Parts: sequence; C-alpha cells; structure tokens
Amino acid sequence: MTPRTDAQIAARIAADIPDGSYVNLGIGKPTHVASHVPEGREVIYHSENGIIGTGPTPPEGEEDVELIDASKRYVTANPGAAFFEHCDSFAMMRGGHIDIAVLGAYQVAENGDLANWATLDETFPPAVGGAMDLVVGVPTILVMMKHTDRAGAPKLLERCTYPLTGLGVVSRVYTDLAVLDVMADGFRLVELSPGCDLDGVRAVTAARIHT
Amino acid sequence: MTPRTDAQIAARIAADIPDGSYVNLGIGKPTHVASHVPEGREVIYHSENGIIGTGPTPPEGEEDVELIDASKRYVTANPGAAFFEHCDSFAMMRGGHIDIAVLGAYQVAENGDLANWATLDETFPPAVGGAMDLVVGVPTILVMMKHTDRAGAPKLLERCTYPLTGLGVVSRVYTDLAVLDVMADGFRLVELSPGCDLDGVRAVTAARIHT
Amino acid sequence: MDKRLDSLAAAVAPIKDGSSVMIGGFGSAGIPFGLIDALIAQGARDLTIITNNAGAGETGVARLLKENRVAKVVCSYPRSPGSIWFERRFEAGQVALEVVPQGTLAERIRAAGAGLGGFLTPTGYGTLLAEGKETRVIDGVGYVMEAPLPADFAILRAERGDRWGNLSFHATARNFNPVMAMGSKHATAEVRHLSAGPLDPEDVVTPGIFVQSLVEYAVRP
Amino acid sequence: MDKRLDSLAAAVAPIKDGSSVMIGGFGSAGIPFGLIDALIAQGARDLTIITNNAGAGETGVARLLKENRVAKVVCSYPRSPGSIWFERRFEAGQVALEVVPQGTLAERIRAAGAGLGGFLTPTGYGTLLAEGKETRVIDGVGYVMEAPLPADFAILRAERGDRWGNLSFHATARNFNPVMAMGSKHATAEVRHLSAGPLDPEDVVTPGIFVQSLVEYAVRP
Repeated sequence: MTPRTDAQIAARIAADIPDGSYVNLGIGKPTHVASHVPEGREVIYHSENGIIGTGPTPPEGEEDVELIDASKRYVTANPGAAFFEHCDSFAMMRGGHIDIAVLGAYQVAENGDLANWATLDETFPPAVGGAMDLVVGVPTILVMMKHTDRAGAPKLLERCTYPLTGLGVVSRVYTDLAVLDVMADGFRLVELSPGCDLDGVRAVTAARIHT
Repeated sequence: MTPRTDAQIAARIAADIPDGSYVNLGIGKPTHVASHVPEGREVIYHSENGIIGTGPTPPEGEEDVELIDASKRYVTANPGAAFFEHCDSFAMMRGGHIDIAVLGAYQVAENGDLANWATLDETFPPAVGGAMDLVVGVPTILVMMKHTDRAGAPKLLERCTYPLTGLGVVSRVYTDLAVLDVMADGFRLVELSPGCDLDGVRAVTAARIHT
Repeated sequence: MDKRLDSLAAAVAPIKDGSSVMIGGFGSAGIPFGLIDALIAQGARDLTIITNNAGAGETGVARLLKENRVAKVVCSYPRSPGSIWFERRFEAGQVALEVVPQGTLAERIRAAGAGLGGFLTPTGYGTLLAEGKETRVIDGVGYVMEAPLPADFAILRAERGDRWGNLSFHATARNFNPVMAMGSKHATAEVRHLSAGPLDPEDVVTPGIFVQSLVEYAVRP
Repeated sequence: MDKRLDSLAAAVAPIKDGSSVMIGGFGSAGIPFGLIDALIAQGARDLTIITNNAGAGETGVARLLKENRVAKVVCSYPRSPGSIWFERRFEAGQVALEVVPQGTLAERIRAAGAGLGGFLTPTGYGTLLAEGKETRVIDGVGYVMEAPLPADFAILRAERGDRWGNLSFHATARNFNPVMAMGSKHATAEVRHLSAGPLDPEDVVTPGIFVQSLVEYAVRP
C-alpha cells in the first residue's frame, strides 16, 4: 500500500479540472493543485481577497506585499487578471460564477456535509473565513484531505460530528487512499490509490463505500 | 403680485444649498438650480446614471454621446468627478450619502408625502425612475414646483390624491408663490414671493399654512 | 481562454424564443445597438426585456418593440419623450409591463448575480409599487422585501475588452452594464476596442468571469 | 472642497471611547498601519473593531489588542498564525468575538452603506453561525436573514487619492477598503500618493462621497 503524497493528490485533482475552468483553491494544501495543471489547459484561479487570474509565486526579491492570495502568500497576476473589492469577490463565489472549489476538510459525511472550520475545542476561537460562502455558491466542491486524522480516526463519516460548514455540498473527495464521489446513497468509490485495497480503505472509513 | 419665474425659484433654492453639499437634481426644472449657485460655493452634483461631479453643458460640437445626466442631456465632468455603475449610484442615494435632492412634484401633502411619479390616468404607463430611491435615502428633499397645476388646482394638499412616491419625505417646498417648510403640524410659511400676499397663497393651497 | 467572437450574429445566436434578456444602457449611453439589431435579425420572439428605459425613436429597444419581439418589459422608466413604440404596444395590450424603481431594479439584478435570496429596501414602502409585497418595519423604517431578478442573457456595451472577457467602460456608459453581466447566466458584450492583449488588471471594471462572449463593434452611436 | 488633512493624528481625532471602527485590509495588503498607530497614540478605548482578521504579530490590529483598546472584534478569521494577542485577550475574556462568514461580513457592511434593511444569504444556512437567526427556504434553497452592519468610523488604506476624497488602490490591497468607506458614517484613509489635482474619473474606485478625510502616508508595509 502506497498512499498518495500531497503532491500526488494535487496532481490527481488537477487532472479532473477542465480547460477554461474558474477555480478557487482553499488555503493550505489545495493551493498545490495549481502546480499540477496538465499541459495545454488554462485554469483561472480566483482568490477571495480580490484577484482573479492569480499567478505563481514571484521570484525572490520581486514580491509585492500588497499582491497576495487568500493564504497570504505572495503571488503574481497572470495576463487577463483583474483586481476587485470584497463584495464583488464574494458575488463570484456565492453567485455561482466560479466552477470549482478545492477545499481542505476536518470531516466529510456521506450526505455531502462538510466540516472544515471549527472543532469541538471551545478554547480555540473558530475561524470561518470564506469557506461557508464558497460551499453554497460553487457548484462543484472538491475536498482534498488525509483519509484519517492525526490520531488515525476516520474523517469520512455517516454524519459529521464537528460544526458544519455547509450541508450536502461536497461532490468528490480526494484522499491519500482513494477518490470517492458523494452520491444520493452515500460514498461511491471512483478509484483506489495505487496498491491500496478496498477492505483497507473501508477499515478507516466510518461510512459505507459503494462500488 | 409677481410670482417667481423658474429661474428665480432655482436661484432661491441654490441660496439654501450649503458649500460642499452633495446634491441630486431631479430631471426637468430642478436641473436649473446648478446655474444659480452663489459665488464661492462648491456644490457637487450626483446624476443617478453614474457620475458624481457633473459639470455644465459642453460647448456645441464637444458633446460626448456617452456623457449624459439623468435628464439625458449632454454634460461634462468637473475636476474631482467619478464614474460608477448603477448599484453604487443608488447606494449613494439610498444609503444617505447625498445631502440634498431637488425634485419636481405633482402634489405635496402637509405630512410631507410626495407624489411625483404617476397620475390617475391609467392609459398612461407610469414611470418611476429613481425618484422612490432618492426620497427614502436623501435626508433633505426639496421640492420645486408651480403652486397650482395647469388647471389652477392646488398641488399643496392635506393628503395627496395621486399615487405616492414616498411617505413624509419632503422638507421644504419652493413654488412660484412661496417657500414653505413641512413641519410636524403641517406647512409653515418661510417666505412669500415678492408682492404675493398670504391670503392669495392660502386661496390656492388646499391645506393650512401656519405662520 | 478566448471569448472573442467574429460577429454580432454569433454573439446573439444562443438567445431563444421566450428568453429573458437584460439590455444595458441609460439614455443614449451604453446601449448595445449593434447586438440589438443582430437580435432582431436573428428572429427570437416573446422576449422578456429587462432594461432601464423602454426605448425611444425607432432604434434600440424601441425597434425590438416595433418588430413585435417583446412579450414583457421590466424597467423603471417606460415613458420617455419619443417612446412611441412602447406606448403603442402597451396600449394595444401587446406587451406586459413591470415597473420597478431604478435602484431596486439594479439591486434585484445584483442579488441574482451575487447569489442572494432577496433584500429589504426602504424604496417604495407605502406606495403602489409595494402592493402585495412582504414588508416590515425595523427601527421605525419601513422596508419592502424584493426578490432577485435573474435573466437568461444580457447584451451589453463596453469601451474596451480583452480575450478573457474583461471589460471597461466610457463615462456614463457604465450604468447597468456591469451589474447585468453579473446577474445574467450568459452575458455578451459589443466592445468598441477589443484586444488580444490583456487589459490592465487595475482598470478592469467587469471581470471576465461575468462575461461569456464579446465581439468588436467600433460604431459609437 | 478639500478633504486633505495634515496628519494621521488629525484623521483619527474624531474617534471616541466606545466607537465602532472598521479597519480595511486582508493579510498584509491594504491595512492602514499608520492610522492604527495614530489611533493607539490617540488613546480611544472600548472600541468595537470590524475587520477581516484579528491581527498577527505585534502591529496593526494585534497592537490594538495588545494595548487593550478593544472591547469586541467582529471578523471572519480571528485565528491566523501569530495571532497571539487576539488569542490571549479572548482566552482571558477581555474581548468579545462575533465571527461572521467573510462574504456575509462584506455584504452586511455594504447593506449598511447602501441603505438596505437586510438580506437573505445562503451562506451559513444550517450551521452554528445561523443559530438564532431568521431563516427561510425559497425554491429548495435555505437562506439566513442577515442585518446591516454599520460603523461610526472606518480607517482605510489606499494607493492614490485626491482632495475630493476619491480613492484608488493597488492590487489586492483593495479588499474591504471600498465597502468600509461606504458602510461607515465617517471614513478616513491613509493614502500613499495624495494629490491636489484630480484622479481620472474613470480610475476612481471609491468615489469621494464615501470618504470624509484623507492624509498622505507614503510608507508601504
């Protein structure tokens, strides 16, 4: 069994994004997807902080402290980019103009519920950011995450136990072990990571996996 | 009795507009107010179709077919002007950012109700434009109108009989015969036009006038 | 990504009988006369037209009315000097009319484009135009609940555009064009100057994500 | 009309103990560091701060928290790497927190600036952040009713400004600055380049009608 690395998961997701898509990459690991777009495809990235056409990291010494993405990393503007203010940025998200979002998650339920903004630890102030706006507006929500949490507990569940970000919003989950679609009747296996077997994946999944 | 001409009413209104005000002039006669601003005052004009800092009519031959005001007249842009789209334009109006609007009226009631968008003639399609947005958002609504209609019937009434534009919105009315404030208890005389007498004005007003 | 088309006809080709179509412009500024003429040539009928003015004279929206392509007009100001074709069709009962206060019209279109389910506006409270609508009073101010107003298509006019669909405008020709790009499912623009190279990202007024196609049309009315 | 002031101190002078203050910026971009430092020097306390992030490190919003000037934070993202001062004050019960989804935060500020009484958004429906709020389902989609969020003041950062208060921005420093100018009763901006001559009316992002004062502050963080 050779679980996919973050880079391999990112590449697998990138393969599913059609040419000409408008895409929002969530903060953290999903930003890696941009490095794996297959040759010949143009994907346009939206950052919630006010740029569409977000380009790669600038060379060292050429950073612009006021040109950043939602992860607060220095970025560039690709040809055809535009800058705008926050209401317009969230109109793009909430209004269904962005085609695909790739997000991290604490938990995903078989009904498509997503939990990715707050844990049950009440001393830890919860930070929602733009996640709730993305999931209600973007028609295709892809989740990129480890199959289990740091303690080895399943993150794919019958029902989420953490506070929800959105209800029934996830289309597909990409983990180190498998790719799964969220269907009307629950998770359906799309593919296993190379060398992974279905029983092994089911053992670390707290919901049924249809095949 | 020498009723004020339109130009004289416009000048009287202009005298009441403080330096540095943001002002919207309704279509038709209120646009004349801009020609009568006293020396030394800067008044900034908003046109609902997307300009603030509207300037005077351009010289003949220098008109720009895409630089017009809400009355669809050719205008210019004063130094410090800005162009914007319709949602921003109406946010300025509805959100209380414009200080004063000068509007025409069919009828004004002693409770400040304004009727200036539709008559009772049902074959005549009513045109509301931006009037209803202006009256709810702009704190000071000044009305410029003849004291009576073409048939000689009063336009200052106890209650409007035409469909309302807004409820209790008018601050002051400037007619050819008088200037009247709208107070909690009804119309109060501010001044009579030169040579006009109060009894004569009361005779063509269908509401009480307090002095 | 290249959203440029070769002809006005290609830009309006997807519009169908019965479509709802937003048309940008206010007065003489920002009206897509080229696309309107192409839409008339294309032949679609029973259109619901969402626009500020119901047209005047014999061109633009007035020509759509003259050619009997319009089932309904949603606008703020149907009655302008010279709006004879609207008046003729309206009096003959050939066209339905929904009058919406101008700021509410813009905001309803924006709500559709921004994914909102409705909003409370003080505009029109207590008037004929609020009859039958949900209202409420908050801190002594009356509000009317207004619904989003989406459309299948928008036809727009811009000054400059690039192949990504980014648009900028000239003077007061901006008006309803940006919000209609946002509020429609498929927006197409006639653009005075259309370039293969990109607009400066600081100068873009309507980002290309809101625009599905555009075509050069250099004629200024 | 000349809205230019001579000093950052003059710009923040009207802010009082207990005022609500919007602060522009997202990450390192568009934060009015100069005005924040002037506000700390000015001494106002018990402030309600409306901003996207609760600050990180020892500068900006974090410094306001460190200096104990903040009674409440309304924001979308209190927890960033290095947001130690927010965490310290929050855990000690010294600062109240209202977490608002980012798009709802922007839209609530806009509603205040646009004179709307509230709006229905799908964001947060069915989640913890909608608890206790009015909801409704329209055509199968759940919505939460959100109220306008006004403020007494806004402190902003812009790239260019003129004496009429017109502003334009640089790259992603635009973010919340324009909507906060609109949503506050009194907005003041630190501006990298401030000119006596006017900005080009096509280039203005925030028209001066939304800005009460501005001051040149050339330092870029």
